[in-house]
Amino acid sequence: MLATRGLTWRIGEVAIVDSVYLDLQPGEFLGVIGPNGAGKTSLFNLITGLRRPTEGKVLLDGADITALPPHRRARLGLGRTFQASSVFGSLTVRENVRLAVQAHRGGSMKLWRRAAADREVAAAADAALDRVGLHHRGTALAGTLAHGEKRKLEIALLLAGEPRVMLLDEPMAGVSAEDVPELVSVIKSLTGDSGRAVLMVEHHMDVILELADRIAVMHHGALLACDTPDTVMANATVQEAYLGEAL
Amino acid sequence: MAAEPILSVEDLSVRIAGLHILQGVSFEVAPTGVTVLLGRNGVGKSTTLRAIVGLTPRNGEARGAVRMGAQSLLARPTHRLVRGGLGYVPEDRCVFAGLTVTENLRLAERRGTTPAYDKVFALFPELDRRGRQRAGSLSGGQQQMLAIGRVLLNDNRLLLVDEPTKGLAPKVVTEVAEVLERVAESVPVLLVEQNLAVVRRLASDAVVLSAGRVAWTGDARELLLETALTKSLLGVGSGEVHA
Amino acid sequence: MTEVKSAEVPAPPATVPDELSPGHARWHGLRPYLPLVALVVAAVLPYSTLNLPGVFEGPLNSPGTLQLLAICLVFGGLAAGYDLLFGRTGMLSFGHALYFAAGVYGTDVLITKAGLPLWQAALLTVVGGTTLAALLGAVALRTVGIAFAMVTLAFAQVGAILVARDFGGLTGGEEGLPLDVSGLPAALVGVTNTVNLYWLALAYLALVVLVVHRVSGSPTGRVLAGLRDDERRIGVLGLDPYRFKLVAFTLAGGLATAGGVVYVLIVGGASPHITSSELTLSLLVMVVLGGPGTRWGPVLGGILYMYLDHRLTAFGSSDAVNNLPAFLSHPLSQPLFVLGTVFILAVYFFPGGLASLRTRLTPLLTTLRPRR
Amino acid sequence: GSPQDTASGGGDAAPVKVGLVYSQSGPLASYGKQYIEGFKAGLDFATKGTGKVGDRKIEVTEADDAGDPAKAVSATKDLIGKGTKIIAGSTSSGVALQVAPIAAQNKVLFISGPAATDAVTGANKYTFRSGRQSWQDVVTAKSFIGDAAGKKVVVFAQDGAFGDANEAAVKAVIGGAGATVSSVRAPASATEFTPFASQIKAAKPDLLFVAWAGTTAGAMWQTLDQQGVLASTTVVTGLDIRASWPTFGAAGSKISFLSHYFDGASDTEAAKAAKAKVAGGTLDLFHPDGFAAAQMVVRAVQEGGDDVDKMIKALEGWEFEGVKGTMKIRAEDHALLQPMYQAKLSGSGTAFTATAQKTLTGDESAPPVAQMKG
Amino acid sequence: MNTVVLLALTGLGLAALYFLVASGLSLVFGLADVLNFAHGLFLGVGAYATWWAAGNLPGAGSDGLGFVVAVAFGVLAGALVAVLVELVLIRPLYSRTIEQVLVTVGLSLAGVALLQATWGADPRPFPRPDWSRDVTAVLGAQVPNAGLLLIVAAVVVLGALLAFLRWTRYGLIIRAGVENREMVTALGIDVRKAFTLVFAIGGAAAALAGALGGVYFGTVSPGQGGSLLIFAFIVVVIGGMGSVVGSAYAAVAVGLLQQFVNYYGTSGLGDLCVVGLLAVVLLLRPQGLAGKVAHA
Ligand SMILES: Nc1ncnc2c1ncn2[C@@H]1O[C@H](COP(=O)(O)OP(=O)(O)OP(=O)(O)O)[C@@H](O)[C@H]1O
Ligand SMILES: Nc1ncnc2c1ncn2[C@@H]1O[C@H](COP(=O)(O)OP(=O)(O)OP(=O)(O)O)[C@@H](O)[C@H]1O
Ligand SMILES: [Mg+2]
Ligand SMILES: [Mg+2]
Repeated sequence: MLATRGLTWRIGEVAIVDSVYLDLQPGEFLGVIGPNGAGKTSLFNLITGLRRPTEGKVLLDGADITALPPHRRARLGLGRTFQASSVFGSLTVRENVRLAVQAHRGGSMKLWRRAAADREVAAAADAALDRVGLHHRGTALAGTLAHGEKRKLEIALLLAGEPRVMLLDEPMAGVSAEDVPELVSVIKSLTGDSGRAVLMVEHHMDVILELADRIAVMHHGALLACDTPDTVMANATVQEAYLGEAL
Repeated sequence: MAAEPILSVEDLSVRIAGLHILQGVSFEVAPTGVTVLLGRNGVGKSTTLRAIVGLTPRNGEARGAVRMGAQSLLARPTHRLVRGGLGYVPEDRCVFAGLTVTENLRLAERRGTTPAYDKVFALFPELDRRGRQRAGSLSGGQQQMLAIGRVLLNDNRLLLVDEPTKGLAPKVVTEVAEVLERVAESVPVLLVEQNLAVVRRLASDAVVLSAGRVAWTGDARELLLETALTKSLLGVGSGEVHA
Repeated sequence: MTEVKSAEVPAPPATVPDELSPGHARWHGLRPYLPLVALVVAAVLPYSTLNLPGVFEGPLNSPGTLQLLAICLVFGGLAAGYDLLFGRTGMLSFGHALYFAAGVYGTDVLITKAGLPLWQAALLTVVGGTTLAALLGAVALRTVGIAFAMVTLAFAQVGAILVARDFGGLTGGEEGLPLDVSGLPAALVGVTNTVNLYWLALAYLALVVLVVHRVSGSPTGRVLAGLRDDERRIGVLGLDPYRFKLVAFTLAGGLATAGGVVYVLIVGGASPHITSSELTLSLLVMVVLGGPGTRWGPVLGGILYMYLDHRLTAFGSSDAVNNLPAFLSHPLSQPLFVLGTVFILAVYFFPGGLASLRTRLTPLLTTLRPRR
Repeated sequence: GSPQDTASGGGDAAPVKVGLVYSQSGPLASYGKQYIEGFKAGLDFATKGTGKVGDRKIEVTEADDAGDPAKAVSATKDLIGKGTKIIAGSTSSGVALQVAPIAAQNKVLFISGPAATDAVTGANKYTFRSGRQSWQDVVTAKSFIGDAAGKKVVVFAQDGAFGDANEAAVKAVIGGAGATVSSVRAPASATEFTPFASQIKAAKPDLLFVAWAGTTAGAMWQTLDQQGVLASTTVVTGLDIRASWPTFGAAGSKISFLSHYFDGASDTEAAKAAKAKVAGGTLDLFHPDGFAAAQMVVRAVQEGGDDVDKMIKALEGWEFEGVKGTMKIRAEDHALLQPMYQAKLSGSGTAFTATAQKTLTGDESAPPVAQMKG
Repeated sequence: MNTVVLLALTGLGLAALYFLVASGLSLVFGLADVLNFAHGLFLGVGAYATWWAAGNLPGAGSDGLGFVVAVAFGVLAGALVAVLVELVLIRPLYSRTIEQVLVTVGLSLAGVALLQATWGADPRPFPRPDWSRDVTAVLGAQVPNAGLLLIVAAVVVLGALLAFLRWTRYGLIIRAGVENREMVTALGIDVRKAFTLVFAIGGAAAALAGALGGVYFGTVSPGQGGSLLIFAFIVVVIGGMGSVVGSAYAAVAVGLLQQFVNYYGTSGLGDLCVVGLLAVVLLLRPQGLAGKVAHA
């Protein structure tokens, strides 16, 4: 479904992302782990078009999308969340999600219709909010949310766009322990049988192990391994470079 | 708590933009070891730390009393507090994106003390290697290292650390935990942390916040041992800790 | 009072477009009609002979007062249009005066030099100004932030230089170009018809307010609000930021051009200082004075600014000022001194602009209101 | 009430309303100040201290336009709306040009003030002027070169209408007399004049005519002096208000000035009367304009009462003794024919004196007759 | 040949003037993140204070040491006013960019009007040493000494600013403070002092530009600062916000361009070219000549 072919991003001489070949099958859940600074977020930026690769290609459903700007890729069904929450701070939580729904459904270039009148958008937005459990915060300004709540809103924004390929950048970071299971189940439900694929960066190994079909390990920008969880966890290099001795 | 507390918070109330976020929070921080501040997202942990260092936002106000020794903290400007030995590592790392790593560290030097670069670089060799890189282009984990490293350059009487392991690789989490453990041998730490494994390893005392009030204070081990208590306060069984 | 903080937080007006947040239930029935009431009141104002000494030179329906009000209304509309860019989309343009000037000079030149009838001149000008905005916007929007502000400023500066150069005697250079009224409808000419100009200005203001409010309450408006917060995010949601910004820029440019058409009729000529960057800066000041992104703030800001700008000259030469000791009367007789001081004071006394007054007064009103 | 109310003129003994719209603040405030001082002195002079024409008091209302035509238009409409039949003032050309049509549309008398633009002359039949126009400056400049035939003249002027008008006038007046005229133009915002000075020098003119107004004049003169332009040719320019004299610095004594007016240029009855009334006892560039405006107002009221058409008739062709001497309102286009002066500046530091070299009579400096436009 | 030399040197003189105005602006704009529309006022204060001192201050005059004293007084006055402005007006408004615009615009209007109310709108002759009115022959070109004085002053100011930013800790504090004031305080630094200092320096640079501009123009008038300001803004932006070196390059580019185009082209073309340069630079390199690439 999504594939990268020798994706490389250099700044000067340094390869931040180094010749990465990835293949994501429909319905697959691919976890990405790797030490801090391995280039995971950078890889996401290349895939979603926020950065242009110096070499290599990004393919979606076999078509080359390397030259497309971010919004074109999003329209093709590529959605993502950000590591540092990036929500529309001066809009309410509900408006945030409605905007995302509307962006997905089209009809954003309607200058003379009342936005609030679109019941379908409102309903879809509320559904997304419900799914991440933010319904009660609907009228709060997104900028004033606590950190964990912003993470949930990020996911709601992603859900609203109903993407076929989802890139999650550390969705669990900063989420309180209690809410982890709930979010895990939300993320789990993202793939299901709908044929959607997920690429998720996460440092919480238990979450990765629970969700991922395969795990890709990045190190110094390169793909160290990409295999089933068991194989990856048994890999000595991974143990040494990433996991260390568990607490 | 037998020994005199290093920091005591009494009836701390914070209002921001008309919202009553902290509603009479009182607790004490022991003069040694790690006191951990727990609670779900949005209960006001970060707000508490920020109120202590005097960083309540402009549209808010903090009332009550915060004392370090005989000194009252609330009315004093932040930079004075910090110079007086109160180290603060904020939640969002807040490294200066436009400055290089070295410049970030140099900025943290305090006048009249010798900065302990050896100590910091020994803990985070990455910072030494990336000295000339702009902090904004560091990865999330590297930024966290920088944020902690910045504070450790100086001698502190008390450290306030807000979710230091957020977004860190398991290996680094372990490292950070070790660092904090070692730091805590000489300086008391007030720590906000979601990772219960880290909490278990470090914490001696615990304060649990719930909806802007203190729900529980006491021995951290006791809290984590009693499944029922953990469940009711933190919403997780102590077994379901991710590591 | 120790109730647990509620999750339902009334949003501060300065940051959320009203259209997007639910208002108080009690107002819901009435609020939609308030603008209409205001419009009707403004429309019948010229029938009033009310005399407000000190506020206006003559009674409300005297030509001088109506002329002043007409100018104020046009600027209320201009400021509201500029707010579509600045307050609602977060684009800081320093070249908005260019499109206003295009309206003024375009109409003036087409009528005076080319001898076109008013409606043709106006139509051509508005189309031309809007196209100009679309073209220049398409280039300028390749940049963001301060760079964008400066590129727009540069374009406007070119306009100013061209007007000052007076190519072919078209613009009259620094002396300006008086409007040739011989071909205009008689109803728009002469002091006795000032009231018609007033109504024209009012219609313009109403149009701008309607457009701005419809647009910002529309799906597009929602995207514009999103752009203001995080452009990158909008892109990742699948929307092209550039397109939406260009639409806002063009629309605002078109509204400003239309304002220029009305203005030239009111003033009866074009003069080069409307091309200056200072005018854009004043627009910015008007919006900030009123409260960016709010429903009525920019309109009020524009009206108040122009009112002060015109009336302070009279204040400066009034006896009240002249009788003061020299160290007071000298500065106070400088209209710009008073205007500047008002801005500064406004920032400290009405942060968030005039529009925040209501929210700031609400607690006061609630305490004053008898409890039921 | 009605949607708009406009007061109408009063009866016979009612005071005559005169509106003065001029710059009290803004960049031209000092011109405005001279104008109003002159006007008051002139009113005093023409009404013999009574402030009345017959038994009707002249009631003067002043309004500040701050140099902004839009404000001037508002103020004018306000005054007209209140029944004022005579408007005077307009310190700047932009204001004069936009107020003139308003006067015509509403059929009130308009007497433009210091505004120098030629376009006011013949603007419409309701518009008169109480000051000189650019053309008269240029004619005066021409008097410096004697026989123009075969001479080379360069005009150095600002971009824009003021510069255009001067250039056109020089081409017509001096060029028409047989000189070849070229021009060097500079943006009004220029701060560095070396390129222009070099261009002028390279042209090697017999006469340089400079039309420059604004705060950069000091720098401009200094550069012309430093680059040797002033030493190499005859340089003519208009003499600005007294306060600007020191800004000529050393260049001042090397320039031939044409002058609209300066203290001591004339010794008429009116000048004496004006001197006595003006603060400091020193007349300046625009005192005569205000003075003449007042004289014209009094004449208009005397002969025309409340009837604007009669006022116009009374003014057209009227000859009177103003501060500068004999002035004549030309009937065809309402140009104000008046004496003009050649002057020299001497002194140093802040103390400069101007002395008249030659006086041109009103007829000698008369502009060509303009077509009356409306 | 000597025309080229003349144009180049006078162009550099003009560039030096632009740089002097722009340096303070750039500092305040780039480092303290304040779009200071009142910069022209600081300029005016410097010019008028120098003018006043030369006539009234004992020890000061229009020549020799007296002139130096007068300029020093002007610079001091500019710095002082800037500090006052920062303390009273700007300090409560950091990170509220838009309100800052309102305040600084208000200040420039009110300040210039105040100068005009006090000393009138007309230009006044500026006290200056006699040698500054003369010319020096360089390769056959008669170069005005005032222009040379400006060039020297600009080089000195450039060096001093670079030294300050590079070798003092303040440079670092200021740059960090622009990003996140709160966090700078949380490192134990009184960030407010640093920002006051930036304003003081900016004000002093502007005042120096005002005083030397007075020498250059030979006159002083209330609006003088404002007219220079637009080119100074252009210089700051072309150079890259906050980059003093960038401002220097940009000033030279703008000064020379204006001078040569005005000579070889038609009038007004120089200004158009400068504006065109601005647009082109920004479209190709939105961060300006010396600016760094913005980060996501
Ligand atoms: N614009 C940039 N300039 C220079 N270096 C950069 C830039 N962006 C990223 N880097 C470097 O690239 C590397 C990869 O960064 P990235 O953010 O992708 O890491 P990551 O794997 O997401 O780490 P983390 O888990 O800590 O978030 C880091 O070393 C970072 O410092
Ligand atoms: N500037 C602000 N304006 C309005 N509300 C705020 C502001 N800062 C925080 N809040 C609110 O205060 C509450 C507590 O926030 P705080 O950041 O202290 O929570 P926290 O316990 O640290 O949560 P987390 O675990 O997610 O970091 C939240 O509901 C948040 O929305
Ligand atoms: Mg990352
Ligand atoms: Mg927190």
